[in-house]
Amino acid sequence: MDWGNWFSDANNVVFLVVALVMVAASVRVVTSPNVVHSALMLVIALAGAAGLFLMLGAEFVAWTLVLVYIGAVIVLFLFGIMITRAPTGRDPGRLDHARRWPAAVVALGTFVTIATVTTLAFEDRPVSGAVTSGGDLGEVLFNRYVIPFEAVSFVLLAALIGGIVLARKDPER
Amino acid sequence: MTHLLLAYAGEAAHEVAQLSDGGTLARYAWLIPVVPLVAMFAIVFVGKRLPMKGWELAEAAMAFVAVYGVVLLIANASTGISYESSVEIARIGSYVIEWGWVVDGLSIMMYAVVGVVGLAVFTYAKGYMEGDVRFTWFFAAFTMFAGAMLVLVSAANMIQLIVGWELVGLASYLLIGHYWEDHENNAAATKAFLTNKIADVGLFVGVIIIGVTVGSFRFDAVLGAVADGNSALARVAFWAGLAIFIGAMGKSAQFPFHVWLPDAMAGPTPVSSLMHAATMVTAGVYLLGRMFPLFQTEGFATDVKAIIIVVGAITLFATGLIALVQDDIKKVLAYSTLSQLGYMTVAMGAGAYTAGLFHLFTHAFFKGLLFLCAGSVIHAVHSNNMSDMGGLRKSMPWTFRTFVIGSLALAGIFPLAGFWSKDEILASVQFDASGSGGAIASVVLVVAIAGAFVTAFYMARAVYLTFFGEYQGHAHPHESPRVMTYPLIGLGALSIVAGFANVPGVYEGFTRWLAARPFSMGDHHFESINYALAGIGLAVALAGVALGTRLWYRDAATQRERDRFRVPVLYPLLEHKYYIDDFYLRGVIEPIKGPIARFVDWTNTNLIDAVVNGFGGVARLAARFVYGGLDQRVIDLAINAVAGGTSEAGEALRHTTTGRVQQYAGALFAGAVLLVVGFLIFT
Amino acid sequence: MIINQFLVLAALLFSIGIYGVLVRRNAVLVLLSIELMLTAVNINLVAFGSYIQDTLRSGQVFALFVITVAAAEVGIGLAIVVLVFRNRASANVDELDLMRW
Amino acid sequence: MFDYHALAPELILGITLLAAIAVDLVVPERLKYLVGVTALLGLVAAALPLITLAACSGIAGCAATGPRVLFGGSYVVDDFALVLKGLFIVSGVISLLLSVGYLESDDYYQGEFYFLLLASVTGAVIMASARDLITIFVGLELVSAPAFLLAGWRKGDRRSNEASLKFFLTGVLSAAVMLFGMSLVYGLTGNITFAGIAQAITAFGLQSEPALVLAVVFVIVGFAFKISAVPFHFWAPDTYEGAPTPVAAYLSVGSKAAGFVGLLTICYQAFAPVRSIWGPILWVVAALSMTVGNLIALRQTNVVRLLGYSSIAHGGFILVPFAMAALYDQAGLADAFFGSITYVLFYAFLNLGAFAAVIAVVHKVGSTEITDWGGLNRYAPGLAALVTVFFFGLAGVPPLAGWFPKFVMFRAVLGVFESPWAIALAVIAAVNAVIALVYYAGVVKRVYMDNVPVNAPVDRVAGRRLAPSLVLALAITAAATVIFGFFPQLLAFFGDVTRAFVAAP
Repeated sequence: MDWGNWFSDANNVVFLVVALVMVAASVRVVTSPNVVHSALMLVIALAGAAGLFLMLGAEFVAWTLVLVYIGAVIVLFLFGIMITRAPTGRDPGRLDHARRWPAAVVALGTFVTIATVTTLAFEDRPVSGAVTSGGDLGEVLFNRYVIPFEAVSFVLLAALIGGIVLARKDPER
Repeated sequence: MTHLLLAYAGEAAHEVAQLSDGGTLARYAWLIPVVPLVAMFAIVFVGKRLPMKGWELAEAAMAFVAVYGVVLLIANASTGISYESSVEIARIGSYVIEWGWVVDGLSIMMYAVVGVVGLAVFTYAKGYMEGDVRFTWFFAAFTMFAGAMLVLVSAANMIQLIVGWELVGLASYLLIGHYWEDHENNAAATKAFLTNKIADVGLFVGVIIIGVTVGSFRFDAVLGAVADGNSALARVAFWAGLAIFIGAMGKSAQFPFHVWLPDAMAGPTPVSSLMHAATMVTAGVYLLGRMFPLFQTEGFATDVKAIIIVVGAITLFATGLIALVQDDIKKVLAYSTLSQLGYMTVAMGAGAYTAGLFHLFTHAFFKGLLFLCAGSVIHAVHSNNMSDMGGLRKSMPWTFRTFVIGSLALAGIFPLAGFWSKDEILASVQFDASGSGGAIASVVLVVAIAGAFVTAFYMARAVYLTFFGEYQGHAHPHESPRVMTYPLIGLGALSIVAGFANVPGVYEGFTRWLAARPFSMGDHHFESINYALAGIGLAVALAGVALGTRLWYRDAATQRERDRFRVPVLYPLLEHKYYIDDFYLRGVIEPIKGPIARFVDWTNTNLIDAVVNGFGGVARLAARFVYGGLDQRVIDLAINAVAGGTSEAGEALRHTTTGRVQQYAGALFAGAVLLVVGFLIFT
Repeated sequence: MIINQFLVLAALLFSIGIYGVLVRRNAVLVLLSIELMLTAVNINLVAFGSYIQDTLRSGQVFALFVITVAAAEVGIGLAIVVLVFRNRASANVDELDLMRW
Repeated sequence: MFDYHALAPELILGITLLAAIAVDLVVPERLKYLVGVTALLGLVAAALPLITLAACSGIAGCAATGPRVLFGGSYVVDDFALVLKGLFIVSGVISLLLSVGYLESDDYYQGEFYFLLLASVTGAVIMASARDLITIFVGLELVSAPAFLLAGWRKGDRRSNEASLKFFLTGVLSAAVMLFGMSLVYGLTGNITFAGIAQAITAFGLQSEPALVLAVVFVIVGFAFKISAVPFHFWAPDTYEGAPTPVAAYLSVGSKAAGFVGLLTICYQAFAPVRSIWGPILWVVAALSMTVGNLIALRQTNVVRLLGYSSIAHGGFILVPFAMAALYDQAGLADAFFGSITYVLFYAFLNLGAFAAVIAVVHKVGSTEITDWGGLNRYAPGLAALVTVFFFGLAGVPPLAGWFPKFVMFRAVLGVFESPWAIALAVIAAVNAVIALVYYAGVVKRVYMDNVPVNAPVDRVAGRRLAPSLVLALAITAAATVIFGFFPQLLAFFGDVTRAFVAAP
């Protein structure tokens, strides 16, 4: 492919910057010795993903990601971290296994396999950044995907009810 | 009654004869397997409340089967019957699973045998099992055992046959393990079950290959395809035939699947009797008989016959030898059953359908009898070991007389049943050797004749050690009650006369009975008695008896003493230090330093002994080797190694479940990626 | 923009997530790593949606469902982690070895 | 507008879910079983439209016959879906029956338990009709998410905690892998409906595309996890052992069957043109599952763990007909499909029965260690007989129901016995059938032939009565095991009607 052409597209430069930030943040998520830092780094990675979604015209998905994840899930995580009193100091030995190298090999192997196989399949075909309106999405969601929509609401309900039962402290026990 | 115009399957009846459909008698033959099974349930549910604790139900069921079977046999003897009916119970696509019943020469013979022997054994078991804590349970399982065998025999299709086949295995598991308080009996039950199951895999694969190829599991469809020369079936016939023979090897305890049968002696003696005579072990031979055209028809599984005959020959000789060194009287009989099953298998391998099944027929009576006698003896002396017996002919006259009859029949002494059937097998093998069997069959013929000698030899030993000499046991032996001796007498009478059912050239009823089937069996029938071979067979049998008499018909202080060879030539080389000394003392040192007169005297008194003992010694040594070296070590070791290896593999694998969830996750990724990469590399 | 740049990024995030799942001892951190993997999936879905120019917006709808389900899973996961923590005062997954073999 | 008749089972289940919450909120603590009753009624009510849908052509005012295709092919109610929905509802009912007594015997949260179980069954019912990636994914999550929670329901028990966490982590992880695969499928084919995917694969000539291989394997991983196929099985024994036993029963039947539904619909429909990819892969997985599951089961001392490993092995048996898919013609393919479905149907009753028997025995004996079960027939002969029936049934001893599915499985794989791979797999399956018998018979042997262990806690609990609901569950499953053994067609009929699924491309 022609890297010159690729760089001349401002979108690609933005992509590169965002991607680098995401990768760096992700690496910190899995290596940071501080649990809270890990969670915050995930926020950055997710924000980057939201940015990419915007570039791809998926505005609704992007904002959902921001609201659901950064607004709710991360807060949940932070609560979890605090409740379980996970170590927040700088002591990587307590957070990681000694078996980092085998894990790295598995991860690298997976990456090489996936990346090779998928990039060979699609080569350098372009993607458009045409914006999808929320209305279009809603239309599809509530017609064609109404069954999974209802089902997912039951998943959330089950998570809520079951989660409360499991997480609450039983006074009599 | 409508008559079907069908050719008699056999060669014996050259003219086209009419086969009857059996009328009402055949249409209600489904009752034969059903009545025992119903009786079983009845015994389970109400047996304990009945005056005889369920025995009467079992006995009634067997009486019904015996009467029905004999009536069918008589009807079949007058006009051949060939009837078949099926009820559909399930359907897989185009494949139909049915429950059916076959009433033809082969199945009628089996109904009669199972019924008659079963009736005798069930009657006897009333006395034998008296006082057993699980009396009712025993008869429930026992009735199921007989019922399962009848399901198998009556099967009109291979699926039903498998159902009966498995039920027989399950019932035998329960019965062999009847005295489960003893751990060894458990192990024996499990061993029998597993050995059978492993062989069953063969049957299963064979049946499915045939069923899929032919498009039906019915025997008549399969044999019809054989008769029509179905080319698709011909292509797979060798493998299917081999697989089916492997299944037959399991139930009929052919080498190397024979290991379960001697251990299965752990069950009560009536179980052994029924198992060895009419049910279970005969199932394999029956299956070969049922599928016979597949093996006999040119272009199909004819090549398997060479394997069958060799396996049969190995079984008949190797296991016969082992019977020589057993002390447990039931084990002597068990190994003799193996040996006789070897004869039946040899006959099937030689293409002698009638001869093989005729031996099954006669063997059922005298082997059932022998086991019941052994049970009677064991009942009296409270020991299985012949070293605790001796001299019982005085205290147990009826047991003694019938045991001798059974032994002579088994040994093949004229004119008892075994003589006729064994002779027919020898003649068939000789015929095969002159035909397609070639050199292999010639060797097998020699082995079979040698086997006849061994048979007579070990039966002589059993008779002399048990009933002659001085009683060595502790309990007070007494004749068994009449409920036990009457079945002995009945079976004894049958052991005498059963052989006359088929005397070539004189009365060939049995051949005609068995030939009443819609498809040609293509086996050879003899027009007359083969006097030369009959003479040889009788001669070696008499030689065996004579040698046995020479060796064991003597008194001594202990049984161990009586059961001993004095072999001055062979033992020093091979066996015992004592004999080495003896050899030096009597064979070398004394003659040299003693006077010539003593040397001559020694020669006179000992040379004949030496020859006789030497001959016996060779046989005995071979038996030791086969039993101690091959059977107990190599084969047991192999089975234990397989079992142990499986278990060890399980133990090793189980440690992959470490409890660590991240290792599970790692395995998940690694598995996924390896599957992808492996697939991409290999395709 | 070409499709491959998104695919490589997604593969990278996915693999980093795998690494995290395999090395992190704390259950919460394992969960965080799994979120990374799901983000990779979402990037794939949205990028493919744009690449295909799917009139049904299946890619984006799929991503929405993934996000929602993931949120529910986080709730469940944290409830379980809290439960485990209460009984054994630790949320380390490599100490879960009462049952094995 | 929507075809409400076709969606009636799901609608009833949804309403029942809400009703269950409402009942749970209003009834006092000692009446919590009413939530279970509500769930039970809902399940039974949801089964009724299945019957009317199946018999639809004969009902006045019911125009549609044949498969009802909804939402542009995303949701299809055909015979296959109806049969599987029926299975899920039945296994849900039996699981509920197993739970009632179990929950009341100790201090558990009852109302929520029934709600979650019902939610999981609802997910499975949705999966049976799902014909696109989104619906099947969400359905699968609705099956799994409540199950994760239920596994941890014995809150004070650390084993249960562990079971839950392990199940959850591996579950979410495999879902992530599956989603990655699904995203690739979407990208490669531009479709998410199964029919569209199959068409696109043929149209774009993707049959030998490495990326599609990756996608297929990753998607299979997600379902293989659910059916606990080796090497994605590790969670299963740990979770079964730690989770409340009725939950283990549900996981090994309902949830597992849901996994098979996903695998069946995706493989036979979406990936129909690439049978040459998933066939060999599932060959490996099937062979591994049977062998590893059975070998490890040989060495188990805990009966629930033993059932866990045996369920892995049964999963392998169910996968056997998949393995030769690449070589089948259309009729053979239908046979293979039928083989897997029939195995699932029979296995459901047998395994639920086995778990019911385990729950009942544990109620009497107070232990899941096999050694403690020694001599059970001395003091509980009825239970000993039931253990025998179910364990021999699972082992495939005729005339109990287990023989038929094994037979169908063998027939499917030997349908192409010209291939050495088919022969090899048949031999592996046959050897495994023998191995399985060893450990099943081992348990039965202990029950009948061993002495009552001296230190067993038997005396303390021996007098306890079984809950009526448990007795009912035992009666249903035992009757099924015996009756379907003698008349397999009664159940195989339902497998038979699903053949059309394969015929329709």
